[in-house]
Amino acid sequence: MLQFLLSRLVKAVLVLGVVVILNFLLIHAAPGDPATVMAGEAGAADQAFVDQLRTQFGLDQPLYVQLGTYVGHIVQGDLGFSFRQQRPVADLLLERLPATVVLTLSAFVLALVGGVALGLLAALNVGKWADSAITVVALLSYATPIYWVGLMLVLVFSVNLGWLPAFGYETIGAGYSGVEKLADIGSHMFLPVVTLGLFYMAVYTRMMRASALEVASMDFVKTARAKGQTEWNIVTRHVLRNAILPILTVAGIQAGQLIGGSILVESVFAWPGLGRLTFDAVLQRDYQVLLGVFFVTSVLVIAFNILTDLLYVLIDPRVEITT
Amino acid sequence: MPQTETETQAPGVAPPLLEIKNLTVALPDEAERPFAVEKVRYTLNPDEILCVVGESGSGKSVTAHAIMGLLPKPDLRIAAGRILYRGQNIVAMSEAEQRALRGHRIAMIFQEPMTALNPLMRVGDQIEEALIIHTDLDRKARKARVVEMLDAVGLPSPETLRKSYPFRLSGGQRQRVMIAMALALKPDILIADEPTTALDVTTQKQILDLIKTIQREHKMAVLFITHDFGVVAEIADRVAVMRHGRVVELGPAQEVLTAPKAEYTRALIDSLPHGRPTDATVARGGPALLAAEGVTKVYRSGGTRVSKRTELVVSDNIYLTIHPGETVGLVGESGSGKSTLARAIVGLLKPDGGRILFQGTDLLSLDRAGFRPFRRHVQMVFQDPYASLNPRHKVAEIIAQGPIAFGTPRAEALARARELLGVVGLDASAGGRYPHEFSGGQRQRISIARALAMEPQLLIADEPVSALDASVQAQVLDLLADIKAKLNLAMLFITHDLRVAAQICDTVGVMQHGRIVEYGAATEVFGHPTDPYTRALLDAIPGQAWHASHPPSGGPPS
Amino acid sequence: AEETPVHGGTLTAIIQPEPPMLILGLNQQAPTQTVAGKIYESLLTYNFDLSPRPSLAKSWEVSDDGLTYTFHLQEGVTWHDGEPFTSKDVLFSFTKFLPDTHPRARALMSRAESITAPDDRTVVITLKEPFPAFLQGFEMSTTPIMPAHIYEGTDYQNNPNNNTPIGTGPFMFDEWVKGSYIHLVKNPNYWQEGKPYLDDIYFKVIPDAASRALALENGEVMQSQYNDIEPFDVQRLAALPHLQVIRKGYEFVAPLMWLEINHRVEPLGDKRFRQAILYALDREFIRDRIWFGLGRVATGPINSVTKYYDPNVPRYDYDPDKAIALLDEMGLEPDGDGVRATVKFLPLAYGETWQRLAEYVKQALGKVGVKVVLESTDAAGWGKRVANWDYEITTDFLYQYADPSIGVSRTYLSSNIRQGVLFTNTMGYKNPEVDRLFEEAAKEVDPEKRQDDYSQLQRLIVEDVPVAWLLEMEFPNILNTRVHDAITTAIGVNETYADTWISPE
Amino acid sequence: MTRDFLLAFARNKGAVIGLAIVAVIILMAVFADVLYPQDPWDMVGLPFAPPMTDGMLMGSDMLGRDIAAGIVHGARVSLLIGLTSTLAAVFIGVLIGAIAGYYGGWLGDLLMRFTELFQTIPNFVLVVVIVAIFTPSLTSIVTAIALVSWAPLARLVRGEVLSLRSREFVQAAVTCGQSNGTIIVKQILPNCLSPIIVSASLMVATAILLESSLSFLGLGDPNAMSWGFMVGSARTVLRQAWWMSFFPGVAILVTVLGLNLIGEGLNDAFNPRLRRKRTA
Ligand SMILES: Nc1ncnc2c1ncn2[C@@H]1O[C@H](COP(=O)(O)OP(=O)(O)OP(=O)(O)O)[C@@H](O)[C@H]1O
Ligand SMILES: Nc1ncnc2c1ncn2[C@@H]1O[C@H](COP(=O)(O)OP(=O)(O)OP(=O)(O)O)[C@@H](O)[C@H]1O
Ligand SMILES: [Mg+2]
Ligand SMILES: [Mg+2]
Repeated sequence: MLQFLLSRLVKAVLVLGVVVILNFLLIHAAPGDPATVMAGEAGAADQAFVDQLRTQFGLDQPLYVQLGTYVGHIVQGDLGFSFRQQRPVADLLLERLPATVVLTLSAFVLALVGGVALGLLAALNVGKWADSAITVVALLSYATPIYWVGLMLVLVFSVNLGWLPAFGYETIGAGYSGVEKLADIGSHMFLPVVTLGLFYMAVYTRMMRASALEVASMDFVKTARAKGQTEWNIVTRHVLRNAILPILTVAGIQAGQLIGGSILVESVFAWPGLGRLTFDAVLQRDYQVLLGVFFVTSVLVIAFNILTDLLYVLIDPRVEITT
Repeated sequence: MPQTETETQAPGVAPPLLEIKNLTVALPDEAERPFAVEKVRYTLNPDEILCVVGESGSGKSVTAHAIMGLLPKPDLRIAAGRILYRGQNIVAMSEAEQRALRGHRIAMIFQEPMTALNPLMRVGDQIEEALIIHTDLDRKARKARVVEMLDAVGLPSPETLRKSYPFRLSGGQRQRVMIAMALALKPDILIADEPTTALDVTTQKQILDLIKTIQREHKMAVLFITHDFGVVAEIADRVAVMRHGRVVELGPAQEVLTAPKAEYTRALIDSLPHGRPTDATVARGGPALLAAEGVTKVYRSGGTRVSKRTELVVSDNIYLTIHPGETVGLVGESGSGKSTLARAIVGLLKPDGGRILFQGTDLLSLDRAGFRPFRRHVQMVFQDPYASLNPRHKVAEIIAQGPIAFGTPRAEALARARELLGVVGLDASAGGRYPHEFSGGQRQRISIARALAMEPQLLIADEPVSALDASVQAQVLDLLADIKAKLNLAMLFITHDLRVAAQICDTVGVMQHGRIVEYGAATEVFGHPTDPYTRALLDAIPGQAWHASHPPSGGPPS
Repeated sequence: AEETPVHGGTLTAIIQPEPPMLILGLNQQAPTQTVAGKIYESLLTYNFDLSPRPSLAKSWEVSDDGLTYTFHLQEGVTWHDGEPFTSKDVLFSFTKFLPDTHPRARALMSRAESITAPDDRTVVITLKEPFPAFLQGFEMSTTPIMPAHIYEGTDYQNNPNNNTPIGTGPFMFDEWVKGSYIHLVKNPNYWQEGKPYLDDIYFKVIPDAASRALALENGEVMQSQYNDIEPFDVQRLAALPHLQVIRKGYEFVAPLMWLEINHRVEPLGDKRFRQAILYALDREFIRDRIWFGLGRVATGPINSVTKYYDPNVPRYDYDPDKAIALLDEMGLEPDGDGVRATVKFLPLAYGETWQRLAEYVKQALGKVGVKVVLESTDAAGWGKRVANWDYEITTDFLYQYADPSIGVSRTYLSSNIRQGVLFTNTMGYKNPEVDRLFEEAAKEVDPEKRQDDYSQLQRLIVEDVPVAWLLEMEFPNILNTRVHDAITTAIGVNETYADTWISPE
Repeated sequence: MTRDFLLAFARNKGAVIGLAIVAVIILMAVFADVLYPQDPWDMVGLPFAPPMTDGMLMGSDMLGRDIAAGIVHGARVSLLIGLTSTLAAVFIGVLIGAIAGYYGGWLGDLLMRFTELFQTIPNFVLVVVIVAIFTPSLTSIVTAIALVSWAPLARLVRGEVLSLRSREFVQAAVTCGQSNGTIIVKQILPNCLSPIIVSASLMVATAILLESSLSFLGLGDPNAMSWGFMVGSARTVLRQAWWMSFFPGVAILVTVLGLNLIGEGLNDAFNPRLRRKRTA
């Protein structure tokens, strides 16, 4: 177990190393120079001012020195400075991180639980109308752009029906506390979580259906049946656990997509998380923030990966030896 | 409602435990035949072993599944007939009633020990599951019973084994767990669907002995499905022979085996390898065509920088010589390193040590380009006739590819390929078709033709018949013997079937754990084995007594 | 609002984006100005017509030769920490702090021969040569007065007191919850007796445009400014009974938007081509459809609210036929696809509205046979490319800072063609007559003569079309109707709000 | 085989529907200039016109551009980007996967670590970063999408090649003296064609979704009218004009759905085990 975690961490560091270098290369491949932008925004730009900025941010050093400094900074948790927002990127990201984690984690759980349940249901009723209905819905959700689902949900549930708030994280200045506050946040979370979760739920549903069908045709299920086990117990004790393994593997890999998807969902719902920050940064082409987001999402993905791997270890006794 | 049938029984005869009456199971519409089994009838009495034999797809398993009520739901359904357990029609029972029988009164073990156990559950829990379903024993009693059963099937330290996951057990151990599970509730009927096919001969023997012992002890009725007549001869009281979904012959084992009435049964028995050593003894004198000297191969695995690596010695200092025109057989159970040696000789893998001399040249010292000229002289026929032919290429092309790679003009090579098809007994027009359009035996002929296209001096045949039906197997063996005689080929013949080896080889090497433990003339090795392992292997051949007394002709039914 | 002001009440306003800091001398981004404008003060502020009015300077005199400016400071002014405010602070700000930190102030103060303080209440500035626009340089964003007792002799950027701004204004810094709000409270010792009226002000950070609109709608905030509210939402909000839209208050900056055209690229160097562009664009469409009615069609280089504006210039009303005639005259014949010329367009990367504008320009010019290829870039790339003249056509908008010699001439003077520097004459426009007139007007002390010069200039420049002026931009201040006297000067929401009051509900 | 394959494909109702959908989209893209000869960027009507006004089937957008024209012309962009980026990704993926699978060893290990890296890095974020930094254009978008899409295919191909490499017909080719290059190209790759085709068809769908997401965020090629751009530019006026985001969204949905259906149909048709099952 320890060794497993260790190897995961080594891998994580490797990935992050590449991300950091990629980041650095991208900044330098970018057209334009941060100093020019900042000067521009200050309303005037004489050369002295630009030069002063360049020195201040070390942009006049040779490239390898800059890479060294960059890596050094990242190691210390310094992800650079947003010239546009005039704040350290790390501060900006930290501020937004919790909202994103809450959103993606809820969506992840929803997608996983919903997908597994629906997929199983479809597999158990293979060929019947429930199966067809689930398959069609999953196919549709899978093919729909995530942001568009968000917009349409807003149109229906917020604009037309007025049931749920369309934007934001909580009612600003409503002064709720305790249960009220939770309910308020919950009602704000509902649409974004459903939007983000739906797509992945579709993915997991389809996979779970296939996986459950495959597992259901395996010999040990027949063995269980030959013991006289009831169908319900066969499903819960034998099929489910085995069928869920491939989904977990994919879920771990897909964590990256999920977090990518949160960019879209957050910008649709003005959810004050990393995705929203990314959207603003894209509009303003604030590379420092974009690269910071890239870094932090990579960290998140790795965290999700380790999480699913741990789940995997809990469920599958075989992995100890294979890692 | 269960309907009780009172059948008229001959007075004085104990009623059969299980009676199958005119069972017909329908196949889905597009299948090659309308019924998986048709009007099958046989009975099973207490305290007897009924063996069901027959070729693949003849409906053995479907019948068994029908008894268990485990037919795959939408695809197969019982169209007619009854299955009576102690006079009660299982077919008409409700699902709950069937469940109560299943595992409790009728238990079943399956062919594949690797997949028949839930990989995520401890084996003890899997056995216990049956007890939870059908008894109200408390926890402790159940535990005790599990341990008792594991002990009864001869598993070591049942107390700890109970807590293991299936992946930690060997195939034989898993099959024992399956048997323990099936026997946990002391059923009246045990159905065993090819329980030993996936196991090597020595393990197979242990399992067969175990089943027989337990059957005798508990006076159980056992329905034993197999396609191996040796196994039948070993354990059967009565035999049912099935073909195309029908029972073609049913009778006491002795009768069916020695004096088969049905034409089909006779053909089956005749096509079994006779296992008699060849008479023609080739002089082992003169310079060797191929000599392996001290070949060693070690597989290292788990070798990350951090974790310790495990080493598996699959070839341990092997010496072997093959003379022109000689057939050397390599036998030994699965995993003993036979294929490894073969692959080393044809240059598919590099051993860690030793020399392989072909007409005096050390093949191992050659690089890729240097090896190339020798490729012509050493050719290989692979185990699986389907896997060894590229499904995307036409047969003529497959055969011609080698010569083309060596510079023969394309047209010439293709013409030669057609000729070769004739040599292996296929129509020349076969060259224009794809491999999947041929039967297994025909495919193996194609791969032989491919090897011959290179005009080799040495032919390595790695289990060339193990994927084939008994009757087809016989044809291919005959073809090989024929060609060998015509072309004076030297051959290294690999198999795990000792009877096949005895029939075709001049010289035999017996392998165990990567070493050749016995090596000598076939007659010597099979007639007077000196190594204990060789003896154990020979002992494990099922149905020897029967084979000895009723030698099959060894030829295909013509 | 003829009612009498009432004391008390809390004003809530949107602030977007969140300012990086509140030390006005160190940062002059728009949100910083809005918040810090309540904390810091400058010598003067300006009426809507841009005439100066007292702030920290009670009165002032300009010598007849236009060289000497004497400011008399208010009595009894103290900093928020209780220290008295004196001419020493003004001197420190003008000679040390601002020249070090603030490009615009540095440029202004470099015109001074000497800056002295004869006594605690007087500051005298002598210029090297006459510069009548000098008096427009004393609002709080150009020359905020910083406390000498806190900054003198320190590293200004890293002064430990930078988290707690100390000014002389009517409101004092109380609390800043990053990402959420900034809280200012009433300064009880404010030098104007009885003011301010408000108890405190909350500036709320609401990053999302839709949420901002919602917050105004439901009364959660009472004020928005600049482009806090998307143009298309403004009309909807304006119709609500509890909200009012005030477009005044941006006269000082007077942003003017144009298509910047690189004269170095053929055929853009030809005056007729640029005129054709202007004819081909329906600027009323741009105002109504893209900016949803916010703005005025620009007539020339000077914003109509800036001083010395003259409406009497050649007009370029929407007329594609004229554009086509001009192109024909140039000999640009349409090819098989109807294309006469291809130009690249580099839009400002400031978001959707600007993108829509680019799309419109592309279509409108396409109609007269000028094929526009849109390029895409970010703010940094944009700045770099425009500053280095690596563009063909782009969009831009500049502030005019109340006087043509500050905010207008910089775009058209050939002496201000400076590669690598943004907001200069990046088009490469050269007209000796224009140069001469701008220089003359900058020094002209007589207002009438100055007006003449600028009128002449406007006619000259409009004839040349060095850039294609689109709109005089208007920003809507959306205020709750309970808020009174908020927008009272040309600097609008950046004003101190000493006079602002809220009527009870 | 091909006949069987076609039959199996044709029997799959979903696949046939998918094929029909995609065929319509392709026709739309091909004949865009016939259907809507004018430039989709042209402001042909009043802004904010609801569907079915002024002869505009789906209404107009905030600048008065005909939405239906945008949809028809947008099909070109979507298909172009979907196809080219998939081609590029398939090329990279097959190359890397085949080399890693066939040669194995440290080279294969290295390539697979590299591939895993690309699978771990959050795709969409990387695409956004790359396109933002290299400025949006058809080239940068295609490159970025290809760059993040090849990894799963490389793994798939590697797996296939790995198992095919030890298959006996490949070993037979080795013993017949064929060269590595010939073996990879002639023996191995034809046998992993079906999974490659299946993934490629699904990759086109994913690429179209990715492009639309980029455009939605304002990172599309500013000269190309695309569906994602239409939804993205209309989102701010969602309350006033639902149709501006509705129709282009439906267009994406239908296209991606069609491609997915085809992909699944191919998958089933290529898979002999499923081929039997489905017909049962
Ligand atoms: N689930 C199924 N769907 C369709 N056909 C089936 C199914 N299961 C079995 N069959 C068909 O039923 C027939 C009998 O199969 P069965 O499994 O009983 O053969 P078997 O005698 O056990 O052969 P083997 O020795 O290969 O196990 C075969 O033709 C087979 O193709
Ligand atoms: N590439 C490999 N890596 C690690 N171990 C291997 C590899 N190939 C084979 N082995 C192991 O080497 C041993 C010998 O394998 P080999 O294939 O030579 O056996 P065999 O005698 O041909 O068995 P069978 O009768 O099953 O074909 C086995 O235990 C096998 O698991
Ligand atoms: Mg069977
Ligand atoms: Mg082998």
